[in-house]
This record gives sequence, structure tokens and C-alpha cells, in this order.
Amino acid sequence: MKVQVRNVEDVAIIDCSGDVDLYSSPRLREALLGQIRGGAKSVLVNMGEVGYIDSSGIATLVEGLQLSRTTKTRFGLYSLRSNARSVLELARLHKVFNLFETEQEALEKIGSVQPFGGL
Amino acid sequence: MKVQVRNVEDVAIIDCSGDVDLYSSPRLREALLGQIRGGAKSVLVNMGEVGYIDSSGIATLVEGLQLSRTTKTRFGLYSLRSNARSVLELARLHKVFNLFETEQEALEKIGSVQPFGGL
Amino acid sequence: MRIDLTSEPRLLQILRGVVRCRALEAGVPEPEAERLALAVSEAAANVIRHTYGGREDARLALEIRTFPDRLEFVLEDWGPKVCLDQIRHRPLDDVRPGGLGTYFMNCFMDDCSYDPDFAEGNRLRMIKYRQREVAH
Amino acid sequence: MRIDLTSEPRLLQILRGVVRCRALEAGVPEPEAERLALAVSEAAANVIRHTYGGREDARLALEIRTFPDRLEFVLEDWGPKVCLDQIRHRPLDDVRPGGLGTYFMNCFMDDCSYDPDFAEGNRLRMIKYRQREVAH
Ligand SMILES: Nc1ncnc2c1ncn2[C@@H]1O[C@H](COP(=O)(O)OP(=O)(O)O)[C@@H](O)[C@H]1O
Ligand SMILES: Nc1ncnc2c1ncn2[C@@H]1O[C@H](COP(=O)(O)OP(=O)(O)O)[C@@H](O)[C@H]1O
Repeated sequence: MKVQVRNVEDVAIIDCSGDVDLYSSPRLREALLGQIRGGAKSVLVNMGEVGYIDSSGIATLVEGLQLSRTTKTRFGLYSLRSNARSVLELARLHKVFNLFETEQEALEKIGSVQPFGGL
Repeated sequence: MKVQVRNVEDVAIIDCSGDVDLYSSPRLREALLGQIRGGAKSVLVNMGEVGYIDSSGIATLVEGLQLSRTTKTRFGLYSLRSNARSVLELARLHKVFNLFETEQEALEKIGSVQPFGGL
Repeated sequence: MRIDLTSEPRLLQILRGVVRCRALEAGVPEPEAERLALAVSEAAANVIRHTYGGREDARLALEIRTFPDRLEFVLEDWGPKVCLDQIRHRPLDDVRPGGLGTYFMNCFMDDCSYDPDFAEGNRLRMIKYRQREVAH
Repeated sequence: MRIDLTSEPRLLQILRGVVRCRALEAGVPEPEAERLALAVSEAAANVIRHTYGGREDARLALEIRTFPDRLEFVLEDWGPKVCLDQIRHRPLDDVRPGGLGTYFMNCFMDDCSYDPDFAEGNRLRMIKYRQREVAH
């Protein structure tokens, strides 16, 4: 798995690629929690190149979601491939996350998403 | 591995994809020798989707070459990927086969290739 | 076929590759092969994390058996016996990190059970029945 | 890690997948991982064809060991002992079908040798030393 962070105006985008599993998810966790804690207004995870995500990867995303509610950071995922999407749906988490189809859509809409206050 | 035959005027093209190995090469062999024996003027193997070829796959191509010399069929390969090309080079067979970059080049040039008389 | 591995998380990817490949070879369609790989990987991840507590020098083994009506995935470890009543995924509406691995295993396999006769550790047998062609 | 297989040609693909994956995991660059997979696959194909004469119900096993300076691939079978003087690839300029498998093995591995202490069959050890970083 590769993780890279880039900034588009006040949005931090985490580009993630490969398999997100027990081995690799700690690196996603570090980047994700780091960006949220670092004070980014909005954080997006680009899932377009993630071909596989397991329960530990999902745990990492849930952790990001929880922290983002505490810090009132806007948080979303975009470009989920069918594997990742079906795993999220199975865990009934697809309505818990802000999901966008494309980077463009995510960038357009993330600013108007309600940042939650606490869990 | 998948093998399919199509005809472009008097050229039989064998589209091959996947791994050509001990398990799958008998199917390539059947298609290849079948087309040469069947009286096609020219036979081309499209290697564009072959990601892996082993010594048995190469043996099959050499068998096709030998038969094509006996039957005076024009025979060539095109769109080799780097793996397949480097294995052919290592076996010093890259000059023994008629190799073309693209289907277009292969179709343009195969007609003017010298069909050998015997081995 | 059987594959023996040390309990390193980085090797889970190899395990998945083997499951995927073997399932495709056995005629299982692509999306289902992927789900089987996920289920086996979750089971192995649990062995690494829970049975072995993250130790990377322990051993696990997967045996894949194909039958006309089903695929079996038998995962063995040589750690302390699992406590069956502790194996419980979290309720889906209690959204918190973790607690989904065994849920996915149960979603993607038709049966998961521990073999009581395997004295040296744990032997988890996961069964997936093949889809029958629908007659028409 | 170790993988046990029946001697079915269709399983060679799985063997290659494992070798490729393990080599990449161990930091071997992609094109070389592919070459190692080819070499191991050729060795296993020879076991299937020559040692077992095409029988599909016999067994072979591959063990992959990674060391700081090298990778080792140990392929075991339980067939009749190979006759070492019969293992010879064809001269490259004598163009005919076949006779290249052992040549590729020797091209892509740094050392291939049979273990004389393995009584039950054949144990072929293939070694590939890792490329050192060039100092500068
Ligand atoms: N192989 C195992 N050995 C011991 N306990 C296990 C094992 N697998 C699962 N468990 C127990 O079952 C619980 C639920 O597992 P799971 O659904 O995979 O979620 P998670 O591992 O994220 O907690 C674990 O927290 C653990 O207590
Ligand atoms: N595992 C083996 N057991 C017995 N004989 C073998 C084995 N591997 C190779 N050989 C012998 O070595 C020869 C050369 O092998 P190889 O270069 O792989 O070409 P091919 O298998 O196409 O003949 C074979 O023809 C066979 O006689």
C-alpha cells in the first residue's frame, strides 16, 4: 500500500493505493489521524486505487470519522471501487461516511457537509 | 489463458491472453498447428495480452515455426510484452521468429515475408 | 494444497493471493473469489492478533480443499485455544473501530467452525458451498 | 513459508503467484520477481513432466526462505531420483521445441543444486543472491 498526502486549497487529500489490511492500515491511520489532528478543515481519502480493504482498514476509517467529529473536521471518502463499497455496505457504514463518486464532486461538496460535534 | 482465432483477409490471427505455460500451451498448440495445417496463407500470433510465457509456450511457438516452414506458411508474432520478449531473446529466438511491433505492422509486412522451404 | 506461513501481517497478502487463485482455478467467479480471500484473510488476521497477540514468529497453515459441491479452507494455528464465547463481532449499529472481522467471515462463508479434535492449537474450518446452476 | 501442491499443471500459476508475491515482499524489484517466478515454475514443471511423468496426483512442495543476502527456493518431490547427467538443456543454436527449462532456471538463479541428503525423493535448492546497493 502507498499513502500520500496532497493539499487542494484547504482540503487535505490522502491518496491511498493497493491493499489496506492489517499490515498496511497503520500507515493509513497515521496519515489520516495526523491530517485531522493537524488542523485541516477538510480531509478526503481517495480510495480510487484501493483494490482491497479489510476490517482493520475499515476500523481505521471509523477511527478517522470519530476523531473528525471531535475536532469538527469535515471528512469524506471518494472513488470507492466495488469491493470496498460492498464491504462498507455490508458493515452498514456506507451511510455513516460522506461518500463521493469523484474527486471533483468531493471537492465541490465537502465544504458544505455538516461537521459533526462529538459522537 | 484464452485463445481465439479471427481472420483478416487471408491472414489467421490467433489472439492469446493470460499465462502461456505447461497447463495452457496445449491449447495454443492446437489452435496454432490447426491454422497452419488448415491452409492459412499467413498465421500471426497476437501476444499483446500474454503476460507470461514459459519454456513450454516457447516450445509451442517453435513447433509452429517448424511446421510453417514445411507447409510454406508465413508465420509471425506481434505485440510482445517485455517479459515475453526478454525470454525469447535469452533463448536467442528473437531473430528466428518474424516479430512485429503492432497488428498493423504485422498485417502490412507478413505478406512479403519469405516463407521458408523446410527447416 | 496447503500453505505454511509465519504469523507476519505482511504475508496476509500472499495468503489472499493463493485463495483467490485457487478459487478462480476451481471455477468460482471473480467477485466471490475476492470475498473468500477476504474471509480467509480476516481469519488469519485474527490468529495473528488474538491467538498470537501480534507475535510474528509463530506459525499458521492454510489448507484449501476443493470438492464438487464446496470449497473448504482449513486454518490451523499452534497457539492457545480460542475461547468460543469471546468470539463475537460488534453490533453493526454500534459504530466503533474494529469488531467486524468475524462478521465478514460469517457473511462470506457458509459455515465456520473449530475442530474439537485438533489438540495442538486451533483448527478453523470454513466452508463455502458452490452456487448451483439454476435449472430452467 | 512453504506451499504443498498436487502435481497438477494448473497449479503452477498459484506457485508463481506465491513466488512473485514473496519476492516483492522481500524487496526484490518487479522484473526480477517475475524471473524468479519463471525459474521456480520451470523447475516445478520439470518435476511434473519428468519426475512424475505427467501424473497429477503426486505431491510437490516449495519452501521459500528469505535471508538478508539471498532468497532460497527449495522444491521437493517424492518421485524417483533424478539422473543428474540427463539434466541438460539443448544447445541454443539447435532450434527445436523444448529443452529450455533448465536453461532459464540457470539464467535466473545463481545456484541450482540437488540436496544429496534428501532420501525420499528430490530436493532442489535454488539460490538467488540479492543485488547489493552500489556504493558511491
Ligand atoms: N483467533 C482468535 N483467537 C482468539 N480470539 C478471537 C479470535 N478471533 C476473534 N476473536 C475474538 O472475537 C472478537 C471479535 O473478532 P472480530 O470480529 O474479528 O473483530 P476484532 O478482531 O476487530 O475485535 C475479538 O475481539 C476477539 O476477542
Ligand atoms: N525434474 C527432473 N527429473 C528428471 N529429469 C529431468 C528433470 N528436469 C529436467 N530433466 C531432464 O533434463 C532435460 C532438460 O530439461 P529442460 O531444459 O527443462 O527441457 P525439457 O524439459 O523441455 O526437455 C529434460 O529433457 C529431462 O531429460
